[in-house]
Amino acid sequence: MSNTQNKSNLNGDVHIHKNTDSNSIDKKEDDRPEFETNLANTLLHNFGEKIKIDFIKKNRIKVNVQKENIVEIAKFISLNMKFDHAEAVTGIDYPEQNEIEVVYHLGSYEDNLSNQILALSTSAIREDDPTPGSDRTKLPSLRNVFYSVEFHERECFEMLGVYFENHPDNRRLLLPEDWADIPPLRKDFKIKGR
Amino acid sequence: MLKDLVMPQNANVFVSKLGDILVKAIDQPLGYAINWGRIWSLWPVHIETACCSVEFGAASGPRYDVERFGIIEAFGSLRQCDLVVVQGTITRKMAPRLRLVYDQMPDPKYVIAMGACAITGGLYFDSYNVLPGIDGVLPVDVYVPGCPPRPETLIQGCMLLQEKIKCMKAR
Amino acid sequence: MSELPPGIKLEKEDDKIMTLNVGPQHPGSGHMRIIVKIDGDYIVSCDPDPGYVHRGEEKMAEYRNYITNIPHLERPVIHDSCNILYPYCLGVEEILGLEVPERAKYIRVIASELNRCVYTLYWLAIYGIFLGHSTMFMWPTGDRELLIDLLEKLSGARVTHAYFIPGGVRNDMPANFEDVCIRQINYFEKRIKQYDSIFYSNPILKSRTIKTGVLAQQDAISLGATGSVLRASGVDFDVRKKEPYDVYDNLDFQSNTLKSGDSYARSKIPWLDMLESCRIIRNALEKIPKSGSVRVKLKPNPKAGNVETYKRVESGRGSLGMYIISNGKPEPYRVKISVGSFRNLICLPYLLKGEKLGNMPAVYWSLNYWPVEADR
Amino acid sequence: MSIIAPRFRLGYFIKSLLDNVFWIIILLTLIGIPAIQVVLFFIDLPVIEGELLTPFLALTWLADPSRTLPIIKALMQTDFFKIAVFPGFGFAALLAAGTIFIERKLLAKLQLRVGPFYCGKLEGILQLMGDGLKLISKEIIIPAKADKPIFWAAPLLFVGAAAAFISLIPVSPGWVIADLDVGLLAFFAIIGFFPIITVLASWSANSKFPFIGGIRALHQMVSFEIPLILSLLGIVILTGTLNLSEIVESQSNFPWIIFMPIGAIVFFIAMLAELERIPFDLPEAESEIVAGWLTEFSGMMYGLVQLGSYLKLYAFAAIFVVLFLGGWNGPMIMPQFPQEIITEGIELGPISVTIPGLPLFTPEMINGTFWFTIKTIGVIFFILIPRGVFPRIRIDLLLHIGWYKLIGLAFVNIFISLSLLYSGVLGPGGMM
Repeated sequence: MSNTQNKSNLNGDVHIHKNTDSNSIDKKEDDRPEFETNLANTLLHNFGEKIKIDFIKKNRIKVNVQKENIVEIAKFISLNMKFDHAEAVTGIDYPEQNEIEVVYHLGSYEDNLSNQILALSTSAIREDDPTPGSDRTKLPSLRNVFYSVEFHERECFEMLGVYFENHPDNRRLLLPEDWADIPPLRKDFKIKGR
Repeated sequence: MLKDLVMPQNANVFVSKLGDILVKAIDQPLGYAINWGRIWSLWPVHIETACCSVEFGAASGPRYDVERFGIIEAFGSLRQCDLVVVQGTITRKMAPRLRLVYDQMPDPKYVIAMGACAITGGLYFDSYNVLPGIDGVLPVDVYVPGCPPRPETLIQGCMLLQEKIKCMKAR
Repeated sequence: MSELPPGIKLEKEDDKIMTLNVGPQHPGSGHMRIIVKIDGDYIVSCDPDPGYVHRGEEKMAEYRNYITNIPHLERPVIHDSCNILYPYCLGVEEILGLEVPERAKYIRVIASELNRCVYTLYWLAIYGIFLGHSTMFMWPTGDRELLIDLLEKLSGARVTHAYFIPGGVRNDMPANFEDVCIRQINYFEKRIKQYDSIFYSNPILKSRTIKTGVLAQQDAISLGATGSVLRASGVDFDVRKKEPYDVYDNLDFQSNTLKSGDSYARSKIPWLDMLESCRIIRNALEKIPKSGSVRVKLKPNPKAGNVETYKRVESGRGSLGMYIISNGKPEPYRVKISVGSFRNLICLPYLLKGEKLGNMPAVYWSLNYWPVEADR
Repeated sequence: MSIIAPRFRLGYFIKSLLDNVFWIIILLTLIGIPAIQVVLFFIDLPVIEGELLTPFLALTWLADPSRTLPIIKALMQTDFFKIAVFPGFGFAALLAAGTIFIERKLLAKLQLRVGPFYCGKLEGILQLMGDGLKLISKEIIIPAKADKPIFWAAPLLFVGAAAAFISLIPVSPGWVIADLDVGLLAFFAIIGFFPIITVLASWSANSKFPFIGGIRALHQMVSFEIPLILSLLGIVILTGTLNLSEIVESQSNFPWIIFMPIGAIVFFIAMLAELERIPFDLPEAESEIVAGWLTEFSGMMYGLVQLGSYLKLYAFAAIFVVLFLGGWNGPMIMPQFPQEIITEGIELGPISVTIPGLPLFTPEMINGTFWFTIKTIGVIFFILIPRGVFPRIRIDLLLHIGWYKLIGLAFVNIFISLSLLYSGVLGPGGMM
């Protein structure tokens, strides 16, 4: 894990960020780690157009899918690729693209996969004037696929207002019961004095 | 004249005079004694609010041992306690509960605000869910600064509270 | 329905089910509330209600630059502050492309292992008091001070060290640190071996914790448990072994696994880990380069490109991940802290269902749970 | 509370006390003594040494210290003194207070701490007084939906029952408040009150945690009373009496623990459970049910319950000593007082001092009290030690111990005593 490797990864990884306009995809196939590429190819092979590989680094893969397909792909990942639990569910607000990205960091306790993290990202429509739960900011819940996302999705709901359909328990988790403001992790929620 | 004095409506004058005498006779020594008792028997209520509780736990541990001052390790029911040590940040979810705990405790009760977060909000001055200090929630007796305060500082705060109780009028 | 005496009315059909609010002011709760429904002595359902210390760390991190984020990001677990800063530093180093000197890597490992012991001792102390064993509160609290002294020598602060910075550690080890450290660690190891006789071999403790709150291996995996909870269920997963960061792949240690998955195993794993930590510290003190710089020079307000990174380390409570997204500004665009406590919380309703009320503290605190960290 | 009073000084405190003493003396001489004279006219006075104790005589005797001894002796034989001071409440409360202090210090030493240290300058010996004064002056909160009369009465009943318990204990020959022929039965009757009081207290508080605690206490106490009773049957069989004083006298050669160690162990464990001590302090298990049935008690009500429970601790330890360890029996440490000193006085060269009415305490009484106290303190020590060593047990395991193991052991103990009786080794027809 020396830092030279990190640097090479940095140079070698292919990263498309939401804010960037330059989609200069210079694929340096040689620098890509082999095992991770195979994993990504398995996904590409099965789903083809439905998924988009964001980047492949050492031990890290990020794939981007549409929200209609996420349950299907997640089921495939959990059953066939043995990623058995979710480490984190992160919601990221992009006001300029008018969407909220939700990233599932999926990990595995299988011996050969245990250093891998597969980030499965999807995005929901963002409303400028949110009413959490009853607006268009909705995503299908992965709770039936990965049992461990239950609390993470609850947290994502209250922090960003992303309602997870078919989630059994979409209640508030961390915020006070009388929270009446917009969800706090949205970018238009300003904290004191900033 | 005498008949006027023993009229029932004047009886309360006698009672109050007697009361004054009794207060003068009993209040002072008893007040001293009771204040002395309160100084050496400050039982903290078991309420942790944030990360300063780690140092509070360390303060009741073997090296610092607040039991030397009669402050036993936080225990049991709040009905028997008389000291709230607000151990750090008070969030908006916690504040009503903290007030509820304070209201349920029997008089006399004292409050120590432990840590910068409990005093002004500290590091979290701009957080959306943190109260800027607990002055709006509880009447604070002693502020113990630090983030988190060392156990020695907490002990010093307790000793300051003891000094303060000494100067209080016992009820 | 038969006649009821005046003044008593049956509110619902299941009126014999009693709802208990365990917390936030409760000697057996910590900084959270557990809404427990009991039928007689059995827990019917349990609904954890965290968030009493939710301080908005992730939002605050978006308004501070990479360096000023350090002090407040360590506050969720001030007694494990090195380990929570570890993934942040690793992540920022990857974003900024910094290379950490070899000596700093070893110092980081030493500090992080010391801090793990500090955390575990505090956790063990609370576990003792939850089970009504007040001596087991005092002994670890006292022994903790030894290691706190060591960390204080290293960093200058008692608990909130802010010792790790992107690109190394804040300052070098003091002159005679290695000798003092070896001495303290030897004494400490002797001392924690005594816990076995007063705590882990205690017949009452065994009768209370063995076969209570059993988490089967398959359930532990699907619930996404981590750290000691997972390893007590027989899954050998330790980030230090599986995805070694810094110099952990040069060091000689093993990850401890137990099969039974009950509260006893969950409480014993951290204790075994402490012994392992002592080994790691000794090993690292042998292998550490005797001189060299301990940090790289940072620009005052470093900026990064459009990069995202997910780094994880093994903290006292299991795998601790930080997901940092940078968008070219001095501040991170988004910081997500994925903590072991929050991940293990989901096991609580699962484990407590059907248990006796008397088992609640034994099961709850054996999950290696620190509410402040879970709330962030 | 915000009014600033002058700083506390010991000098001010003593001055205010002296002020009060001055006024009391003046009021007493002006009003008190005439009033006493008037009242005494209507009261039957005791006869001491053939003389009627008139107030005049009492005052003259007060002037001569040697002549006050008979008065004190007579006073010491009254029921009031026995109940309030020596074998009764005062003695027990002193031992109980010492127990609390020693418990805190002992526990602190076990845990590598210091314990109470600064209160009272010397190792914190006044700590308990501080706690007591604070508890007295603390506000008492009655929950709004509580059953108020019962809630008020419960702590008083608890202390009352504990005090009634104490009245059965023979401290030294003749020094017992109630020397009942059915003393052991009375003991069982009194410990039967505690679960009732506990349940009343917890039920009347109308709160959830006390309720659970009370139910637990009921389960625990009721299920441990049976092994408690059974473990004592062996002694009753062998001595043939229920009178506690006679049981002590029967142990003048050897304590019963030599022949019935199993009974003693069963009794000790059941005693820990009855006393709600760790590891059996389930009714007050703080990590599960806050403070159990004590949750809603505040101020002096809590103080009374604590006092009651420590009185109970003393009483149980004393009963253990009386039944198994031989009570007041022990080697004589106090020699018999020489008769000639009592009659003729002490001669030191030319000076001879005559002290009539000596001694105030008989040597038997001093000796008995000494051995009794020593043994009781030893037993209390053994009751306190488990608190530092054991965690709390669970209620179902506890009931399992009570119903399965202890009752079986108690029966074994009964069989041992029966075999001893029929083989003629011990018992009414045996060696004894």
